[in-house]
Amino acid sequence: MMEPRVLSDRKAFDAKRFFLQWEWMLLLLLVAVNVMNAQISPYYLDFANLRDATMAFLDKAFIVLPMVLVIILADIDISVASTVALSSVVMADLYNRGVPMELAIVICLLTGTLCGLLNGWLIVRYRELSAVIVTLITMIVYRGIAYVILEDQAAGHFPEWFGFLGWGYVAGVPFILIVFVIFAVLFGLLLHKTTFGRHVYAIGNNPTASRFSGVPVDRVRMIVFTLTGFMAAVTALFLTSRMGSTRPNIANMYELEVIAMAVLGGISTAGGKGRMIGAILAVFLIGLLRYGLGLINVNAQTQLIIIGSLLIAAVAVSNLRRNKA
Amino acid sequence: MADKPMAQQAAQAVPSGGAVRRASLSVHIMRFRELGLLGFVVLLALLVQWRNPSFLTLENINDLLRNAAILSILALGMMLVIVTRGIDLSIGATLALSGMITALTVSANPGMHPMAALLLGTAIGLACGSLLGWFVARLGILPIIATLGMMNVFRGLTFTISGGKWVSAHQMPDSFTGIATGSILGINTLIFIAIVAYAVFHYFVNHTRTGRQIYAVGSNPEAAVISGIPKERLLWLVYAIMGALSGLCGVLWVAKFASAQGDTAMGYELTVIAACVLGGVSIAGGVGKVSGVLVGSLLIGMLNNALPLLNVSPFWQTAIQGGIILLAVLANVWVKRSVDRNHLLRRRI
Amino acid sequence: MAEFVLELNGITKTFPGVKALDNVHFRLKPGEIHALMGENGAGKSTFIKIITGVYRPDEGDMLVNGRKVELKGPRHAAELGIAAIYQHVTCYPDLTVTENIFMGHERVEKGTRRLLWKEMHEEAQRLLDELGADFHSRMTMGALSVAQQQIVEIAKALSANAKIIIMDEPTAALTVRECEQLYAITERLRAGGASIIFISHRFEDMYRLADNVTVFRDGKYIGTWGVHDISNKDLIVAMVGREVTQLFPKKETQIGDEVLRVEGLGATGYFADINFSVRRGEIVGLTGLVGSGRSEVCQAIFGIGPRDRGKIYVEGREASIRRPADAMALGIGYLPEDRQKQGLILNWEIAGNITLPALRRLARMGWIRRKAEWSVAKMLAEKLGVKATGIFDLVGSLSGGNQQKVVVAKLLTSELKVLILDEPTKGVDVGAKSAIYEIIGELAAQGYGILLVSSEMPEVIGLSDRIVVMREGRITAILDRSEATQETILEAAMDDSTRETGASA
Amino acid sequence: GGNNNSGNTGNSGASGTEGNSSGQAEAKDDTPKKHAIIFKNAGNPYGEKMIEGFREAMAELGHEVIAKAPDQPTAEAQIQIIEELIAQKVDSIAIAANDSDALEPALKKAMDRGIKVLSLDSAVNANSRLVHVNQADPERIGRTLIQAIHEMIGGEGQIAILSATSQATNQNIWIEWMKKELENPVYANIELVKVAYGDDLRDKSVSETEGLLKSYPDLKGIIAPTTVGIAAAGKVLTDKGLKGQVQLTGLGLPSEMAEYIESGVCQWMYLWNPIDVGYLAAYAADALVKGDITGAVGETFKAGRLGEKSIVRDGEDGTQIMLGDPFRFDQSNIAEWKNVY
Ligand SMILES: Nc1ncnc2c1ncn2[C@@H]1O[C@H](COP(=O)(O)OP(=O)(O)OP(=O)(O)O)[C@@H](O)[C@H]1O
Ligand SMILES: Nc1ncnc2c1ncn2[C@@H]1O[C@H](COP(=O)(O)OP(=O)(O)OP(=O)(O)O)[C@@H](O)[C@H]1O
Ligand SMILES: [Mg+2]
Ligand SMILES: [Mg+2]
Repeated sequence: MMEPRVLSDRKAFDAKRFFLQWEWMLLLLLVAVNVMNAQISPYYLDFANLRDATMAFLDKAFIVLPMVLVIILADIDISVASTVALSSVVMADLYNRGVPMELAIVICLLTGTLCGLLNGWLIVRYRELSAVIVTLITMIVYRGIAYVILEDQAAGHFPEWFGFLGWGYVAGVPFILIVFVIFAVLFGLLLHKTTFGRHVYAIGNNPTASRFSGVPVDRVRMIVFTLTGFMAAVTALFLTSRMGSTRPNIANMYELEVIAMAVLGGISTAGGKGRMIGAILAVFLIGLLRYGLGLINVNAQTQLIIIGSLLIAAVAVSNLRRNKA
Repeated sequence: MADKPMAQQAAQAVPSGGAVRRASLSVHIMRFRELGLLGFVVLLALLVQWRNPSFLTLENINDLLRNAAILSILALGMMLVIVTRGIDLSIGATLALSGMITALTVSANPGMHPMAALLLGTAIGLACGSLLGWFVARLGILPIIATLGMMNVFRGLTFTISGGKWVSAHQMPDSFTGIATGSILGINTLIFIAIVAYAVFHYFVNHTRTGRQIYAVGSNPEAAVISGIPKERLLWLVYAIMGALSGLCGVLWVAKFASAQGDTAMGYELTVIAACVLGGVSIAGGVGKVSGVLVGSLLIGMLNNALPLLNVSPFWQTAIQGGIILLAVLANVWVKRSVDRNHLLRRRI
Repeated sequence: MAEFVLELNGITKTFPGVKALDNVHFRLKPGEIHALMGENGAGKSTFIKIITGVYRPDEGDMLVNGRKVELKGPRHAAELGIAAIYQHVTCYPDLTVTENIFMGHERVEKGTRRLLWKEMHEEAQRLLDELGADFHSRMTMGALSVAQQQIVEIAKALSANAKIIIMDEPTAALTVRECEQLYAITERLRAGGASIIFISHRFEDMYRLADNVTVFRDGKYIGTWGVHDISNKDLIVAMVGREVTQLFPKKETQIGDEVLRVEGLGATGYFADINFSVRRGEIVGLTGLVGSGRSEVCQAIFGIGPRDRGKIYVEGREASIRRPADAMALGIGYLPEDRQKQGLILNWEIAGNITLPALRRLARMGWIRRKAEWSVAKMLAEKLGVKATGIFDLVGSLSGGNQQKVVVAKLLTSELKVLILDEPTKGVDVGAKSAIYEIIGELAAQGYGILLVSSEMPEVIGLSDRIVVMREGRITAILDRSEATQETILEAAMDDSTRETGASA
Repeated sequence: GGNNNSGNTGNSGASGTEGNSSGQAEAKDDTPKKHAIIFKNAGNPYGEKMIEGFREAMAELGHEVIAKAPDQPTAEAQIQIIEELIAQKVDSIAIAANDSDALEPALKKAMDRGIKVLSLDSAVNANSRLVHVNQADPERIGRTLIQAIHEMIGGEGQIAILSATSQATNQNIWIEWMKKELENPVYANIELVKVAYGDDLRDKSVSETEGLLKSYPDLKGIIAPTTVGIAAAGKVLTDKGLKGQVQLTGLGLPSEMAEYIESGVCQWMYLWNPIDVGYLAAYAADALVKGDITGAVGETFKAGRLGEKSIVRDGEDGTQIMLGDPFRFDQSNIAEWKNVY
């Protein structure tokens, strides 16, 4: 045989690579944003305000978590906002027709899950169509069904306790923040520590080789899209609770915001790359930046320009650094 | 090890006629794609006509084409972007920015020649597109991020420049709104511009070196670099073209509706992408035909035109629109699959 | 005219962590076919990319026709008349064959710069006909097989009127017939005045074609010889740095019970009536011309390709295999023929690639146990002699042969009974090849049933206990080790008359 | 949060008395306060004018103004803005709502923190505000529009309505009143054939108008109670040369409609003065913060140049302040208004 060769099984600590990681950049930006906010607004460092700030942007963050998986698969899901609308509308409509709220919530989660499952099924069954195409179409269809159900009505008047989801506190911490942290940890573990997560990365990098290696490619994709539908329904719960009522045009254009957060978090749309922590940092970065700008009453158009420029500048800087290294 | 007679034997074993037949068959299949979609469009048209006889009147077809013109021009640019494996989410914002600046300029100088207005809008779009192209090609920022970011920036600029105001019909000279209502050679100007754009694109994409190289870059970027194709320059060019077309459409849009707003064409990018996708442009890059994009835009234009004509509840419109698009896409897959299956059955084993 | 059309002196090229080329020299005479040989990872492909301007050397200079040049990029090299056919096909799958051939030097009308399609199609068709191709110039490149794509690459070099043509392992994906074709073409090119650099791991390629041979080892220049001035043995020593004794170490093994049997397997449009069996400890060779459907049969058995008729039995029991995981659970492993697309995740580490098929077993309740994973990866990578610094090197940075070893290692992570090896030695150097043969022999001795798909006659004949020959989707002969010769195999692979008698095992 | 607010009427009553007592204590307090106004979305000239009026009044009163509007007209974005304003401890919030119900939890939170909340232009439900500043009586708007189209088309023929989105509450209320007015036997010969939705998008409003014209070739009149819709319809009628054949009226900005009123495509239409709406809301906000009013029916306050205003009942349990009747714009006066708003 070949001369015996000894291979190292120790990951050499490469300081340069370690510190070039995108997440550091995000962390740096996050710190910078916080310092800046605290400097320019006397209200920012108020504990109650900071606590409430998270409530204002966390609703859509729930979808960012599974969207990370979707994008790592080299797919995309643009139907999420419509799924939010449909689940929310179904829940409200059922409740207004006399279904108990608890059951309506379960059906809401089920509806979202089903929407995700249908996306996944179409994508797997019709491999000729990419996820962009399928979800672009179901985006229209799900929103359309929401309109068919509620027409021009708003539905609401939920029981008092339902408001707790979006507005309540547990031991002084917003309930929504607690739930988000739990889901974030679960998704982080799922992606980084389990066979399922490894399969997701493998498929994103090379679906053919994954198939040949016995990775259940279709099943993994189905599950990821189903999870996305489920998390969209979770968002629907919190968002509906925050609004106290719902209408078919709820969560309009959320999909682009969610994708923007994932992508800013270093999840490459080319697939196979990125980490959960990056996306979570990006959620807080954009959320707190917006909140800070809101506190000093920067107008909407300037906010748009600032956030757009930040997105590009951050990525450009990291690209330049990487190219130099 | 191997010797000559064998090779000759093998060469004889290959039927000489088979190759040619196989080629013509595959060429046939490729044409079939657009034909299938076109068939779907025709079928839908007949169905609508049956429900509302005013659908296939000259006037309505003119309206339909006029309304689909802007969409179809934008879809051309988007096709090139998608062919290079990119996407441009900023076109709605670029369109609004160019429309707003042009409208403000025109309202300040009512004597301005419409041609100058068109050029101004196109130039603004070109500038926006070039900037984007620079981000994508030189800085290597993923198209989805770059265009998402610039979408916000352009939209914000539009609001800022207009100071929150709209430019209304009474501020626009007739010569300017005439861009959308006038006609050239008896054809409405909007439709005429779209026809010219399609002719130019057909030539550009199929008969020029640069056009084909854009497809090469989308088909295999690494190979393109190895064979010395100027990938960066082409990427830049593609976004610049997209920007210029958005700018042009900004002027057309404002002239057509005789009003410029900050939120003009918000979310329109998704409609344009849908038209491309329906027309068979592959998100994976390298594939997309001018004829397909035309049919895709027509289908969307037809849905927008026909649904108000059918007396369906307005609350059902979105769902029906989505359902029809889904059906069209699935029908295409089914046709393709059955052709593939026949192809396999015919193969001699 | 200068004495050498191409001369490179003292070329050095370093990648992060690897010195791929270290002060190497090379001289190419006009009208010469020059073989460049060396182990996997010796630096051959890197050297080629320097000549074609894809990489810039860190040190050293290059002379074309006696004049010193400093390449600015691939286009510059093309202008100097240098064309290359790369190891990994670099085509545009969505474009037509004609476009692939003319990309970069399209024919345009003077003045209008309009593309002259008709002229290009005709010229492309003429080139293809000349090369004996059986496909049309208007076809889409992606619809062609690897071998057909290779022909297009050659046509591309021809159409560019290149004076220096470089072929990096062009025969790796070709069958005997196609190799013959390629030899003829290459000789014709030389007769037309071109100089050719030819890289290959096959000795017969070199003997058939080359005038001179240059050997690299570990990025260093070892020497240049006239092909007939150096013995086979010495050449191997030059390449590997030691002697490789027996190339086909056929071990006598105990052949046991049947482990795999297929009956009446068929897939519309791909293959039909496939019947054969593999026994414990037996190596069954599966051969045939390119496109004869061998890979399709294997992939159908593995549950990844289409199949609409027939039964598969594993250890006598009928098996329902609908996806690769089913096959793997039953003890069937498949080594795919295209390691870049089907075998590996190129921007993953060696460890992750090796353990991917076995993740489930290396995890507890879905939770990956890293320690266990890494020790398995290290053990297998070392066993197969993967040339790298550690198991956390990226697979994409390995040379072709070492990548192949990683793919083989992936198979060995699972408890298998049947191994289906599809072209396991494609693009692998002699040293590694003999290592792989040895592994195959050992595995057979351990009781694995092995189905060996190969286009290399000596390999099939040297290793197999029985040989199944396919032709256009059907089995035309099943030959015993004793009756198998090149002639009998080729007869079955090409003869029309045997088609009705489809033998069964 | 929403959990510590019990029954609707109970809540408004409670906060009413609270405001009253503290209001009296603070009645002499003339220190500058922070008053916030939130419009539906940025870059809307109608909203800009409303904010202008709000600023004008606050300048007269010597208070600080925070004017905000989200980049998109959604309730979600307005909730976030309300949170930001709560954090800044403003004294009042005047909001033109994108959704009448969806802001309830957020606005209740604001009221719990002692912020006076009122709505203007587009109301929030009675639970989430102290008072609503109404630009015009919806009943009057609905009825007037029908009367107008009746006059324009000569009392008989088919008419259609081109609305904004199917979700827009104020549109829907106006349409309700139009339908009620049509029940009057005077309009026996008028047939409302369709309510179309242009979603306040130019392109969709145009296709919908074109669809109406083709599906109902005998259509005599279109009512579009939304600026984008009425302007789009005006453009279509102009381009198709249908002036005089199909009548057009509704609610629209004079600047957007000047072209079509001057050309006669639209003989006249209605709107109120958005500057005055903002101006009135500012005085109402100031009165609420000072404690001069609590939002109960019958209270009155001085609203600068608009004079004395009183609070009246709005539906079951809400209260409102009326600005006045919608204003009629026609060829005689459009020229002087088109450059104002
Ligand atoms: N882009 C790269 N980055 C880092 N290392 C590289 C890169 N390309 C090649 N190498 C390394 O350079 C060395 C030479 O590789 P090369 O591909 O030239 O070998 P080769 O002789 O062509 O081998 P084979 O016969 O297997 O194709 C190898 O160690 C390889 O890992
Ligand atoms: N006449 C034909 N028309 C169209 N496709 C064909 C034809 N003959 C073969 N093919 C397809 O072309 C591809 C070429 O097969 P391939 O070259 O992999 O041959 P193989 O015998 O399977 O194995 P190997 O690659 O090891 O030589 C296969 O997918 C086959 O189905
Ligand atoms: Mg090589
Ligand atoms: Mg094969």
